[in-house]
Amino acid sequence: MIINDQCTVVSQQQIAESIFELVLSGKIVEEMNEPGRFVHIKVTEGLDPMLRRPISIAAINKRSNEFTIIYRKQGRGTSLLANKKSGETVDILGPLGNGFSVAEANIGETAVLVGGGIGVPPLYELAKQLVAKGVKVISILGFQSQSAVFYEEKFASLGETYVTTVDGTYGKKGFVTDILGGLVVQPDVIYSCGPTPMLKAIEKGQYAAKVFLSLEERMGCGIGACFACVCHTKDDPTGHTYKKVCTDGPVFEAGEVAI
Amino acid sequence: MIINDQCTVVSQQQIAESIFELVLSGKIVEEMNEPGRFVHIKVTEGLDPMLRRPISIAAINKRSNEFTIIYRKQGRGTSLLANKKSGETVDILGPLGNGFSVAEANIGETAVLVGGGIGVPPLYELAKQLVAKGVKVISILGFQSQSAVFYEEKFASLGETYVTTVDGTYGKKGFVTDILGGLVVQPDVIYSCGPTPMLKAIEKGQYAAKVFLSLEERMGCGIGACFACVCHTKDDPTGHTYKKVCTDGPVFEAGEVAI
Amino acid sequence: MSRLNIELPGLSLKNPVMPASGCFGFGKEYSQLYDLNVLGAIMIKATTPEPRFGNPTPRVAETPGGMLNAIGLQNPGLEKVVSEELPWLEQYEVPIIANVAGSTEEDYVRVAEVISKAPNVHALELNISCPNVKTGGIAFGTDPEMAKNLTKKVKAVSEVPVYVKLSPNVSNIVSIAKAVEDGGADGLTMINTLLGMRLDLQTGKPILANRTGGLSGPVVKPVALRMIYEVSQQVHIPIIGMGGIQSAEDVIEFFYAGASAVAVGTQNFIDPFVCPTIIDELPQLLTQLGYQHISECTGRSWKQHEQFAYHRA
Amino acid sequence: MSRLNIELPGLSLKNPVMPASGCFGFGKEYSQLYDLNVLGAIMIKATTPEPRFGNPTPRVAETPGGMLNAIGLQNPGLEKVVSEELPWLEQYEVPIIANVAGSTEEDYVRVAEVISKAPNVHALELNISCPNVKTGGIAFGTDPEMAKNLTKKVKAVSEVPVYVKLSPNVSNIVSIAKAVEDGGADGLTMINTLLGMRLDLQTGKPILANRTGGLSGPVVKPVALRMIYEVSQQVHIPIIGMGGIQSAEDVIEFFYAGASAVAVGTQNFIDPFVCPTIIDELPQLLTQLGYQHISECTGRSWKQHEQFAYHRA
Ligand SMILES: Cc1cc2nc3c(=O)[nH]c(=O)nc-3n(C[C@H](O)[C@H](O)[C@H](O)COP(=O)(O)OP(=O)(O)OC[C@H]3O[C@@H](n4cnc5c(N)ncnc54)[C@H](O)[C@@H]3O)c2cc1C
Ligand SMILES: Cc1cc2nc3c(=O)[nH]c(=O)nc-3n(C[C@H](O)[C@H](O)[C@H](O)COP(=O)(O)OP(=O)(O)OC[C@H]3O[C@@H](n4cnc5c(N)ncnc54)[C@H](O)[C@@H]3O)c2cc1C
Ligand SMILES: Cc1cc2nc3c(=O)[nH]c(=O)nc-3n(C[C@H](O)[C@H](O)[C@H](O)COP(=O)(O)O)c2cc1C
Ligand SMILES: Cc1cc2nc3c(=O)[nH]c(=O)nc-3n(C[C@H](O)[C@H](O)[C@H](O)COP(=O)(O)O)c2cc1C
Ligand code: FES
Ligand code: FES
Repeated sequence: MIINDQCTVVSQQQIAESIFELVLSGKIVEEMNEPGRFVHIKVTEGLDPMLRRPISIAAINKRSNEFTIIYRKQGRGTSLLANKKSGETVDILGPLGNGFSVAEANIGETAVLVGGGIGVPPLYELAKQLVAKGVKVISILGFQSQSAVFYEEKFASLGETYVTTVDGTYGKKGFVTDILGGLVVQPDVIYSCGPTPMLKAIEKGQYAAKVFLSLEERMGCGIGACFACVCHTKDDPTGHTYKKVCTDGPVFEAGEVAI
Repeated sequence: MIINDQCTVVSQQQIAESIFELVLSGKIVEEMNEPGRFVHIKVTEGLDPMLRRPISIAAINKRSNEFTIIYRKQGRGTSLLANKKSGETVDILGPLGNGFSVAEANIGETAVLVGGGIGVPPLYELAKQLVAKGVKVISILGFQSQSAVFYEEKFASLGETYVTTVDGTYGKKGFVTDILGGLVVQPDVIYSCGPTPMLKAIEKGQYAAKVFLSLEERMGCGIGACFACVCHTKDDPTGHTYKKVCTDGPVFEAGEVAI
Repeated sequence: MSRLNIELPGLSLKNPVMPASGCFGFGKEYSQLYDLNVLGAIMIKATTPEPRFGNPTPRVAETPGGMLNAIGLQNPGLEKVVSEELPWLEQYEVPIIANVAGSTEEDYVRVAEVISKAPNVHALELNISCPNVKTGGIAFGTDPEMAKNLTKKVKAVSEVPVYVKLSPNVSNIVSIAKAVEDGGADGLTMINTLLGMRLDLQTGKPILANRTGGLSGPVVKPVALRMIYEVSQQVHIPIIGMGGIQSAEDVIEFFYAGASAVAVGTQNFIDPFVCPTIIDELPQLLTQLGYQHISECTGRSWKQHEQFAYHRA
Repeated sequence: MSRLNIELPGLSLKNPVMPASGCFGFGKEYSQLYDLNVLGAIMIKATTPEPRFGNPTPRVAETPGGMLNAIGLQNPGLEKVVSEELPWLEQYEVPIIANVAGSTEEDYVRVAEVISKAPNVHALELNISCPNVKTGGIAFGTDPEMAKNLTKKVKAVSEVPVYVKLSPNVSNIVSIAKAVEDGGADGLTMINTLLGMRLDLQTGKPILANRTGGLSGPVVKPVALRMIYEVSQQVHIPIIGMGGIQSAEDVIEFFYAGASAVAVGTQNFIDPFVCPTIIDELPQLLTQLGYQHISECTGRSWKQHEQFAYHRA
């Protein structure tokens, strides 16, 4: 169920250049299960800024009633969010959207998780759930530069993990697809989240039979009512059939929508 | 000189129902001398609310580099101000306006200070300065009700002090003018600040040769540039001569402007 | 005794608060969050004769204290609205106001004729003010003659009262309002969005794919209030007011200006529970302000001026 | 090398940032706070033939993210502006743009004729868009023919270039802009305030004594940008843009939309140092965005679209 919860800040820390990890607690955690869903955040009371910000759920901890989000401080909304201190509250609407389906990967199969920049966070909860299920996880994480890298160890503790940086200051220089193309094992499922060009390349590369991609779009309501976030379906790219990123997505199977 | 200073909250406390006393420190205190002037406060960064709020200076402490304001929490601006905690900063523009002239009362003379509600605060710094100069001060403070009374002891420590409440729950039931009319001594100067009907009554009553009244008006700039706060002069009540409350006032001599 | 019920042409409202068109889809999403029966009415998303995809994305952009949208009237088309969306809404005891849009007079007439027959559609809202489509829409809303003619034609076929939704992007809102009143409109809804724009600092290009979009949210409130104030003194049909409403206090302000009911748009995105919250809070606010019934607030700003003028005469 | 200097009809600006008319008085107040020589120009308060007191108070009201004003063109009158205010401003090396207002054509012509002779007045700003006076003002600004005729008459007597200040309260801003261009305007300034209103929750009455007032501040920015975007593509005269500017980033956004210089109004009240701050920050922002000179930003939003269309052809 979607609820509006005033969550309490458990901790906030900067984990890379401009990247913050925020742990929140609240009863909304009871509603969180599937990885890859998101929350819609009102970063401050009042109208400056006015709209909510969509941010993926990066980790769910049912026992402690906590969840984690990881975000890049860029505009006014995320900058204000980065000022929140332990004990303060944050207005959260969620959980929203359709996430990554763990059911698509069978026990013993290999899932490759491909994340780019702030597309990495939702893959972490996914990795945890896949591993818990008994799926082999390989993670490929792409960043701009060494200073932007985060969560490598966390992913590494769950399976084979590769890091690429565009400028070569850390890991392998280049793009995640360079690694993906060179993998020895054939992935059974690919789950990916990141910038659109990356998602396009992954879709085009047909690296696996089942590929799931998490998209981004500017949002209004976040719950399917405003038609802000629609995209065309792949088989009707100029027609009037559509999917909403906020409710049908953000995760789609490759080939489902035009990206 | 008018400066824009990020002052630090030294302390904030509620001193009566909806009435807050906020002590701030900053180099702006160096610019503060005359009582009855005001500061223009941006209660929060950003645009919610957007305009500054004019609040009188209630006390100046040169030694500790601190000043005090006392305000009623009513709308969004003062409500946000009331949330400020020690150590936080407040954006202050000031000091602004023409205040009460201590020079108008001579040593040994009697000054009567008449304050109504949130018109009381600026009279406190005035009382201190008059007493320091050697002027005898009588204070008459009017409030709605017992729960709204504040600073009685502070004024009492500087001279004879009367309190009236509209509902009679504290002090004398009625209006400040009831006391003013019944004073045994003849005041040499009256200084007053409070609601317009009160100021009108004081002006009309001609209780002293010299009467100074502090007015309120909705403000834009607070520094004389926008023409938001003008009032007609008494001798040309429908013409185009005018005074600006923010720079010519807020304190005017009775008979100067049409109130 | 209800202190909030309002009778308007075609509409017996248990309270005067309803979601605005385009900000509530066809109700399904919000029905997951609360019981839609609490609402005074529902203004559903604009319906055109054929399905429309609308504009390319990005379709929304944030502005200081508001937002721009350029959805472009995306909707599943008349047939599907009548066969699927409206029947689904029948489970609720809430009158539906159908927002009618199109590119030509024929479009409007066709949608009005069909949709006004739906059992739960109690009124039409003629959208002659959408700033986000190239043809029709706002063109009808800025020319009094066109507005009047369209209203007439739609009135001729509609089985329910017709409210006309006015655009604020005009020099003289009163002349448009009077024209549609002349054309037979039963009521007005106002305002639609103000045409605005944002540019991306990095690229220099418009943030919205459609370049310009409709401004909504708290920022438009003063403009909406002014227009309702002007229009309500010059027409004899009721006004459903909208534009930046966020709270029960805002609702009262719209009533003071001259509205007889209100719609809440953008704020649904920020607080999806805003409509029920406002409905809950109104009675207490009325008590605080000393009114028995919310209808006492309608036009209080200018009705008092009239009285005042009268006393002086 | 300056990266901010701009040449406009009558105006050699060392930088394109100036305070907007009515938000800076005649400069005296702000001169206590900083050296006015840093400014690109100064737009002084509207001047009418005779002194005006303006409207009763309250004259300002706050709105979400903006403010309403109904000053009503208070000013000391032509004679005093020419004999006192302008001479005082001569101590600064800053071109003055005189805002010309009135109730009749004759008023405008008289003020223009006299004030344009003042040595430091380098351009006039014809205020046909003040929403707060009963006669004249906005009437001229909403009717293209009237606007054109007035522009012609003022041009005939003015010794300096004439900029016409456009009202946003119109259905079709382009037609007004083209009309005044036809009338001989050397430039445009836009936008003036949007007409708005607020009501007092307790009394039900308008907060402003004048009932309605002009909306300004960040809230109007998207409307200003949209209008400048539309107009700049249709006229051949430069635009000085204004409406909600608070920062160097906002200035660039106005340039992208099509402005060649900008004015800052309401923000002076909130941050009296905003003009010098923006002027300081602009060069660094240009570097960050990769521009040599600020003039490269003008019209970038649509100039790029043109190029794009061209490439596809
Ligand atoms: C489903 C989904 C999940 C996301 N998950 C994450 C995450 O886990 N971590 C993270 O750092 N970011 C994530 N984003 C992107 C995040 O929403 C934006 O970075 C954020 O909204 C920017 O807000 P701002 O105020 O800092 O920027 P501003 O530029 O000031 O925002 C202005 C407006 O544009 C919108 N906007 C700006 N960038 C984006 C964007 N990339 N996508 C959608 N809307 C945008 C804002 O929401 C706001 O309405 C996600 C986006 C979506 C759609
Ligand atoms: C020279 C001067 C000195 C003042 N000194 C004090 C003081 O020492 N203590 C105190 O409690 N109050 C004082 N006031 C009144 C104080 O400015 C208002 O109470 C305050 O601005 C209300 O802001 P708000 O956001 O709480 O209310 P809101 O009603 O939300 O304010 C909305 C707008 O109206 C303006 N406004 C509302 N009430 C007043 C008012 N009475 N006078 C002027 N503007 C108003 C606000 O500044 C704001 O622009 C003074 C006013 C003036 C002009
Ligand atoms: C995303 C969005 C979509 C809208 N779609 C429609 C629509 O389809 N038909 C219509 O008449 N108005 C539409 N509107 C306008 C609203 O109904 C309303 O008139 C306007 O937003 C002002 O109210 P608000 O400030 O409360 O949002 C839309 C507004 C928004 C924000
Ligand atoms: C208090 C006030 C007074 C104004 N007076 C004038 C005026 O005399 N002449 C004029 O052309 N515009 C006047 N304006 C309009 C401004 O010059 C400007 O066009 C408008 O406020 C939009 O800019 P802003 O949002 O930066 O304030 C006034 C605006 C305000 C807020
Ligand atoms: S954000 Fe409103 S429909 Fe997706
Ligand atoms: S508040 Fe601007 S002149 Fe007084």
